[in-house]
Amino acid sequence: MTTQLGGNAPKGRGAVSICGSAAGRDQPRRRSTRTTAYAPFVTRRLLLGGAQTVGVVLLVFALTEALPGDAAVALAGDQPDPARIAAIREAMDLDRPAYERLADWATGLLHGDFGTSLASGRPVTQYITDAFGPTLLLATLTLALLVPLGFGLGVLAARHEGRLVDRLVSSVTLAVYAVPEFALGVLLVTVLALKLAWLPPTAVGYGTDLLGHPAALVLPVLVLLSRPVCSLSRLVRAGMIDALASPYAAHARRYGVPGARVRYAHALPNALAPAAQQLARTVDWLLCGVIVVEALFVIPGLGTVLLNAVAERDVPVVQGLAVVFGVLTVLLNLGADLVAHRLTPRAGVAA
Amino acid sequence: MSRGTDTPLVELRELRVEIDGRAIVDGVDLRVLPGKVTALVGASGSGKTTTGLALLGEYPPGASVSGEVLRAGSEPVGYIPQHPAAVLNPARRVRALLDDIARPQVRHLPRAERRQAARALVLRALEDAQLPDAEALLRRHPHQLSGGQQQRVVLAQALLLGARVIVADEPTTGQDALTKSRIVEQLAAVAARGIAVVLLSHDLDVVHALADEVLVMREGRVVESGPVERLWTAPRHEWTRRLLDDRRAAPQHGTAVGAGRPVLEVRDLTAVHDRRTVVLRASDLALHPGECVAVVGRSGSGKTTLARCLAGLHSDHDGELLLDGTPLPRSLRHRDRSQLAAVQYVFQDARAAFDEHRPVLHQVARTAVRLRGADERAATAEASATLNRLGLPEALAQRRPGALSGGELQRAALARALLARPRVLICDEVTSGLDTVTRRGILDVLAGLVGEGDDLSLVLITHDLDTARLAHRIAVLDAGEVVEQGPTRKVLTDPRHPFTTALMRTTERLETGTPL
Amino acid sequence: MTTYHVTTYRRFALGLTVVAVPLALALLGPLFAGDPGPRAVSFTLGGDHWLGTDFVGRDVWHQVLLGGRTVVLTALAATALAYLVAVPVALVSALTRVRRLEELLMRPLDVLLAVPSLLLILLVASVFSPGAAGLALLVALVNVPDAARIVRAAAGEAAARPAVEALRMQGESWWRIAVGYVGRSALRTLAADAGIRLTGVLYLVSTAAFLGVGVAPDAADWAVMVDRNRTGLMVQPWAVVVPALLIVALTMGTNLLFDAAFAPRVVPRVAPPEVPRGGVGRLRPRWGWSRRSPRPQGGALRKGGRQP
Amino acid sequence: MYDERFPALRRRGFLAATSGAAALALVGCAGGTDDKAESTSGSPKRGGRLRAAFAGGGASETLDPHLANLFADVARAKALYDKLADYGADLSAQPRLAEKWASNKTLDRWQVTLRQATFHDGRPVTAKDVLYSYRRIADPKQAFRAKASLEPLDLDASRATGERSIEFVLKRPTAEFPNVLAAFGAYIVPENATGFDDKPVGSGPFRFVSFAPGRSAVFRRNDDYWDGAPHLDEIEFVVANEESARVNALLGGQVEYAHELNPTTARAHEAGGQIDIVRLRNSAMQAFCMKTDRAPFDDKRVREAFFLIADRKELVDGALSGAGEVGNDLFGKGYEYYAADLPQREQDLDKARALLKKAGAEKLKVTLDTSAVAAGFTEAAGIFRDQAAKAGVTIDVKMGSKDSYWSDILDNGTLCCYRSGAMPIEAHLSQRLLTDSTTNATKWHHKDFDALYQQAQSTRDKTARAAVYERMQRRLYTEGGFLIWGFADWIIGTARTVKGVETKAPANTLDWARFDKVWLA
Repeated sequence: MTTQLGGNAPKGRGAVSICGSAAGRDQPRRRSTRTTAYAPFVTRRLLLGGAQTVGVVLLVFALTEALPGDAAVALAGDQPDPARIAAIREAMDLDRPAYERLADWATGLLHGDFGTSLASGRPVTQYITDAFGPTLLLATLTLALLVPLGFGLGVLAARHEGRLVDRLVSSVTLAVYAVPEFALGVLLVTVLALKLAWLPPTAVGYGTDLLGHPAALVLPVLVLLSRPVCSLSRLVRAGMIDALASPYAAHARRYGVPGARVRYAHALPNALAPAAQQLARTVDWLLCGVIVVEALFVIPGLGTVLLNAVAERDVPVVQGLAVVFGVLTVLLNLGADLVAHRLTPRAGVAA
Repeated sequence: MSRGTDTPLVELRELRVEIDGRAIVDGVDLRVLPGKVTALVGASGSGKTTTGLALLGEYPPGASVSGEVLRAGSEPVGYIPQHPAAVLNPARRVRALLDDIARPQVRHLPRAERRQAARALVLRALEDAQLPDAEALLRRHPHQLSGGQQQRVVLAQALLLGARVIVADEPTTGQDALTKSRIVEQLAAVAARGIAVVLLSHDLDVVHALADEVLVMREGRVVESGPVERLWTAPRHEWTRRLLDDRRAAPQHGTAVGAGRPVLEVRDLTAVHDRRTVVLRASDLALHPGECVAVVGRSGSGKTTLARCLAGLHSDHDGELLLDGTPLPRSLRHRDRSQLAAVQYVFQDARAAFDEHRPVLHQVARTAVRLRGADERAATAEASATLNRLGLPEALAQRRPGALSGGELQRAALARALLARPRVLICDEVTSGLDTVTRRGILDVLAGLVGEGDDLSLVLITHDLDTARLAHRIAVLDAGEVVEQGPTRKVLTDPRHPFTTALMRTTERLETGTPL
Repeated sequence: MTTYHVTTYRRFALGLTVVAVPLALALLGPLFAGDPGPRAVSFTLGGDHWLGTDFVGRDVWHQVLLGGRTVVLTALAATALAYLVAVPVALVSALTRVRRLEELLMRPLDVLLAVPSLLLILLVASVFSPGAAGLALLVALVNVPDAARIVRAAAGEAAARPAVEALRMQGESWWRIAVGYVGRSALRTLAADAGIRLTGVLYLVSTAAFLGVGVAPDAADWAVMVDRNRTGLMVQPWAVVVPALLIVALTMGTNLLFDAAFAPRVVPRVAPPEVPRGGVGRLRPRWGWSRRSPRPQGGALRKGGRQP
Repeated sequence: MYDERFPALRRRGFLAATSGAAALALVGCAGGTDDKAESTSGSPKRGGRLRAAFAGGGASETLDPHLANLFADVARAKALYDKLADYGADLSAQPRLAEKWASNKTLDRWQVTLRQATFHDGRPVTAKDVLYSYRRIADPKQAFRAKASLEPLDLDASRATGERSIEFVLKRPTAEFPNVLAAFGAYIVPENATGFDDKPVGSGPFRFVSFAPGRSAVFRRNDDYWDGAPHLDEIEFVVANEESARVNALLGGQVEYAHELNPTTARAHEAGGQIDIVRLRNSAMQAFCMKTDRAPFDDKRVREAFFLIADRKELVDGALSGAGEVGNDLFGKGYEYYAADLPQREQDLDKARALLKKAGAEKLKVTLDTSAVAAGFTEAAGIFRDQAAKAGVTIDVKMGSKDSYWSDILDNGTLCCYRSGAMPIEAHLSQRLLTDSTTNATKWHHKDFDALYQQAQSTRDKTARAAVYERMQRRLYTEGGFLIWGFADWIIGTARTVKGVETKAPANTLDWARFDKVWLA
C-alpha cells in the first residue's frame, strides 16, 4: 500500500507483513494472536496511561507551583498588603511545604476526594461536574458533526481526485485549516450574528442549559469544527486515494461490486485507522482547545475553569482538572488505539 | 458466437499495448478455450501479465491499446494475482467481498430469503475452492490466513462470480514443491469444471504439469505457441529452447568435501522468537572449507532462522557458533571486522537489501572499504571487476537499484558479499521469485564460486530441490528440526525421512509433468 | 501520469505564489519599514496612514512590514528545533535493539503527549515568561513527541528493512546506517510532516501570541496585531484583516508547497519484475519486514494523529 | 479594570485599588446631592428584567459581600446589601443605612444613627447587625478586604446604644470617619449570617433568586426597599469575561447592560445608534510609579525629568484610545479636595534632559515593569518607552505575570505601571503615601508628610482641612513618585431601552451599577 504523505498510516503491529513477492520467506511467524492479544495490550496501555496521568499531574503541579505568586497573592490582587497576604496564606494552609500539600491531596484522591478549592472553599468535584457539561456537550456535538462531515468531504475529494471538486475541497480545507480559531470566531460572529443577525452572538446567560438554546450552539460548534474537519478530511482523502487505487479495490470493482459500495464498504475501512487516531487527538484537543471558543462565546466549560484556576493559583482545582484531562486523554487514546488496532490494514499471511 | 467446445470464451487478436510509445504487448493472438489451461510463458517483463489482464479488460494506466478483445457473452473473468494478499481487503473480513459478489445473484429472491441464499452460494464456492471450515474462515481477516488459504479465497471469489475464465498470475512463484503441487492440483480441478484457465507463469514445471496450450512470450511478442507436449519435445524457436534448457537440472557436485577442520560449526543451537517460541533446534552442523551445503525445507521450517543465526542477524538463541574453532559472537554487532567479513549473507529480496538512494557500485564497494580497509578507489575498481565477473556491466552498476532488475540486483548482492572475501557465504533463497533464465544465471554464478576452489564455503537456503542439487551436502529441516542430513546424491536418491520423500516425489512429479 | 505532474507543478507554483507575499513581507519588510513616524489617535483611517492606525495609534502598514519576521522566524525555529530533538531520538530508538533504551526515549514523550499542548504552553509560559526564543523552544517542545513518533515510525520501517542488515553485514558504522540510510529513507516522511507541522506551529505561535505568550502585547507581530486590533474591527478593519490574511496566506502557501513538493509520485522503475503491472499503477508493495517480535506499540499507532 | 486580551487567562478585573483603608475621615459633609443623569429622560417605567454582563470571577465567585473583590461582586453585593454610607460622584461619603453621624470634639467617638430599614426576611436592620458585620470583617482569623479599612475602629469598645444607634470608638482622631462607613466591602449583613451562597439575606434593593458561580445571578425586586423599590422586576447578572463577548451579547440583544467596554468599541458604536454608550469620567487613575527610595528615582530631579518626559496627550490617545483625560500627577481629578489650581504639566524634553544632566543621569537606563493586568498598561509602557527615548532615557519594558503583578511591584523594581480606581483623595494618601501605608508603591516615606496627614485628620474645620490637603498635594506635584498621566473613562454599553443609568458617577461610587434606579423604556 502506498502510504500517503509521510507514511503516517499506522503500521500493522501484530502480524509480519510480507506482501510483495516475499511469500516464500520462511521465517517462522507467530500465529495471529489478535484476539488473545487484546487483554495484555489493554493492560499495558492502562498501566502506561496510569503513569501518564501521574506524570501529567506531577508536571502540572510542578508548573503551577513554579508560577509566580500563589493563591494568596492572586486573591490579594491589587491590595497586596503583606500582612493580609500572610493571613490568607495561613488560612489556605499555603505555608506548608509543597510536597506535603501534594501528598495530602494525593491521599485524598485515593479516597476519591479531589479536595477543595483554595479560592472558594467549594469541593473541586463541583467545579469539574459543573464545567464538564458544557464542554462535553460542545465536544459531543462537534464530534457528531465532525465524523460525517470529515469523512464525507474526504471521500468526496478522493472520489474526484485531481478534478474540480477535489481541488475545491482541498483548497477550502487548506484555507480554513490555516485560520486560527480566534480569527474565525470573530469573523463568524461579526458576519452571521451581528451583521445578519441569524444567530445569537454568544451563549451568555444560558449557563449550563445550552441544549435549551440550540441556536447559541451553532457558532461555537462551527468554530470548533473548522480545523478538525479540515485535518480529518485531508487524512481521509489521502487514505481513500490510496485505498481506491489499491488492488483490492480494483478487485472488488472487477467483480462487479457497485462504486458506492467499493468506496464505503471496501475502501473506507482502510482509511479509518489513521482517522481514528486523528479523532482521538481531536477530542483531546476539543477538551482544551475549547478555551478560545468558550471565551469567545461565554460558555462556562472546563477550559474557562482551568484558566481561572491557574490565574487564581487554585492548585487543587488545577490538579483535579489535570487528573480529568489525563484520564480522558489516556482513555481516548486507548480507545483510538483499539479501533486502529482493529482496523489497521495488515497485509501478510499467517503461517 | 456459438458455444462449442472449440469456441473460445475470450479471444485476443493482434493485441498491442503501448506505454509512452513502447510496446509492452505486441501483436498477441490468444484463444481461451473452456476447460483448457492456456499458459503464457516467459521471463519477467515479457508481457505476460499485461496480456492476462487484457483478458479482464484491464490495462496499465496511460496505455494505448489496439487490436481486438472478443468475448463470448458477458461472463465475468476471474483473476488470481501473484500475491493474493494484495487483492484481499486487509481491513475487512474474508466474508465482505464474497457477500458482495453473491448479492446480485440472489436479487431475484424475496428479500427474506436473500441472506440465506447468498450465504449458501458463498459456502459452496469456498467448498469448491477446497476450503474446509468455511464458516470460521469467513470471519477472519486476510492476514489471519495462510498464503494458500488466501489464494483459495481469491479462487473462491472467482468461482462465486461464476467466472468462465480464470487468469492465474504466477500462482506458484516462490512456493515449495508441496505447495506447488497443491496449487497445480487445484487449478487442474478448476479446469475440470469446464472453466478456462489462463496461467501466467515462468515456472515451467508447473506449466508442463498443467497446461494444454502454451504461448511463449518474449518482449511482448508471442515467439512460439502450441500444445505443451509438442513444445516440450520439439521446441521450434530458439528462445523456447533456451527457456526449456535452462530448466534442466543444475550440475551436481559429486563428492562431499568433508575432510579437515570445519570452518563453521553449530553446536546445540536453539533459536527462539519472542523470547519463548522455539523455532529451531540444530544440535550439530558443520561446514567445511570449500563445501556447499544446502538447507532445504518448506516455509516456516526454520531454515531462514538458521541462516540468520549463522550470520549474526538473529541473536536470540542458545548454543555455540564456532568459526575456525573459536566462538563467534551471536550478534553481528559484536563481531569484529574480520568475523563480519568471514561470514557473509545474501538476502532473499535483493531489492529490499539495497539502499535505493545510492548507486549499486558504490554500495558494493563499501564492503571492501569497511571490512578490508581498502581505499575508496581500489574498492570501486574491485567492485567493478567482481560485478563484471558476475555479469553486471559497470554502466548498469553505476545506476541506482531502482534501475536494475531483480536478477541483476541479486548478482550485485552476491558481489557485495564476495567483496568481503568471506570464508562462508550464506545465500538465503537467492533464486526464488526469479524467472528460469535469471535463476539459471544466478545458480551458474554460485556454482562457479564453489568451483573456484579458494575454499569459499556456501550455505544455500532453499525450498527448491532443484537448487539444492548444486550442493555437496543437503540438510533437510522440518518444523525447526534437522530431519535428515547427508551427501546430496544420497539424500536426493535415497531419502530416509518421510518428509524428504514427500518433497522429492512431488518435485519429480512436477518435473516430469505427470498428471496428478 | 503527465496530467498528474502538470497539476503538481501548478500546485507548486500556486503555493509559491501564495507564500511569496507574506514571506517576502516578513523577511524584507523590516528593511523597508523605516522610521515609525509620530503616533496618531488609535484606530483611524485615512490621512497619512495607508492602512490606518492600530490600537495605539501606530501606522498599520509600518507594523505589517515589521510584524512578519517574528512569526516566521519563531515558527521556523520551532519546527527546526522540534526535529533537532525528535530525529535523533527517533533514530536511536528505531535502531536500538535494547528495548529499555527505546522505552526510556519514547515513553517520556508519551507523557508529554497527554498534556494538552496549549495548556502546557500557557503554564510554562507563565512560569518562565519567555521571549520569542523561549516561545519557539516551547512550541518545539510541544511538537517533539508527535514529530518523534512520526519519524520513529518512518525510521522504524526503514530500520527493519534488510538493507540495514546488509549495511551491518558490511560493517558500516552506526552513524552511516542511522543518518546515511535510515534517516535518509525517513526524509520524505519527515519533509511531508514538516509541511503540516509548520502549519501547526504557525497556528500555535499565533494562538500563543493571541493568548499573550512570548511576545510583547504591543509587539509588531501579525498574530498580535490580529488580536489586539480586533477591538477596532468595526472602526478600522485593516489592522486585523491584513495581518490575518498574511498569516493565512503563509500557512496555506506553505502547505500547498509541501503538498506539491512531497506528494507521493509514481516512481517509474525500469523493469520492475515484482510489480504486477495491470491496473495497479500506484501500487508500491510495502516491504514490511518484521525482524523483531511484533509488539503492540502505541507509538506506531498514535502517530496518525496530529493536532487539528 | 479589565484587560481585553484574553479573558479567562488574565485575572478578572480587580476593582482598582479602591477604598481599602479609607482610614480617617472628615466630619459632616453628609447630605447626598442627587445628580440624576441627563439620560434619565422620561418618567421611570416599572417592570421588566434587565440582564447585565460583567467580567466575573469564574467558578470561585461567591455572594459573600465581604469577599467582594471584583466589579461583578460589588454590583451583586450592592443589589443585595447596603453599606452605612457610600461615595458620591465627588467621592465624598453619602449616608445610606446610616441616617446621620456626629462626632465628639476630639473626633475619636462617633455616634451613628441607622435609618429604618428591613432585611429581606422582614427583620429590621439593627445596631447589632452592624456590629456583627464589622466584627466579622475585622476577624483577625479572616482576611477580608475591608479589614484594613475598619482598622481605625476599636470594635471591642464600640457598642450599640439603642436599637438603631451605635457609638463607634476609634483608636485615634479620624475626621474622615464616614469614609470608613463607605469602605469597599463594608456591607451590613444580618447578625450571625454565614453561608452567603444559599439564599443570602440583605437589606438591598433586590432579593435573592438564584446564583450559579461564574455564570449568572438572578435577583428580584425588593418592594420594601427603604430607598424606594427598584423599577425593574428582576435583574440578572451574567458573567462574560471577554470584552468582545459582552459587546456582542449587547449588540445581539442577549443582555441590556454591558459593563466595562473598550474605548474603541465605544467609538464604533457611539454614533451607530444600536446601543447607548455611557462614559463614567475620571474612573481610573493611570500612572507610572517611581520608587523614591532607590536610584535613580531617589533624586527628585530625575523624578521631575520623568514628569516632563511624558506626553500625556499621546498617552491618553494611544493607551486609552482617547477615552480619558490627561492627568497632572495628582490623584483624584474632580474629586473633593483636588488641588485643581496647580498648572497642567506639559512635555518639555529639553528641560528633562537638562535635569537629568544635572542629576548625572544622562544615558539613563530604567526597567519599566508592566503586565497585561489592566487595560492600557502595556500600551502605555510602550508609548512611554518611545517618549523617554527622545530624552535619551532607555526604558526596558519588562512584562510580568498578571496574577501576581500588584504584589510583585510593591517592593521590587524602580518603575512600574500603576492604576487606581476611584477613592477619596484622603484614602489615596493614607493607603499609599504614609510611612506605614500597606501599599506604598512609591516608597514615599516622609515624617513631615505623615504629620501633615495627622494634622488633617484632627482638623474639624473643612476649609482648614482642605488647605492641609492642598499643601500635601503641592508637595506630591513637585517631587512625588506618582507620574499620573491620565484618568480613564469607564465605559458602559446599554441597550437603547435602558434608562436611568447614572453618567456622572465614577466606577466604585454609589451611583455606579445602581440598578435600583434603572428602568426599561
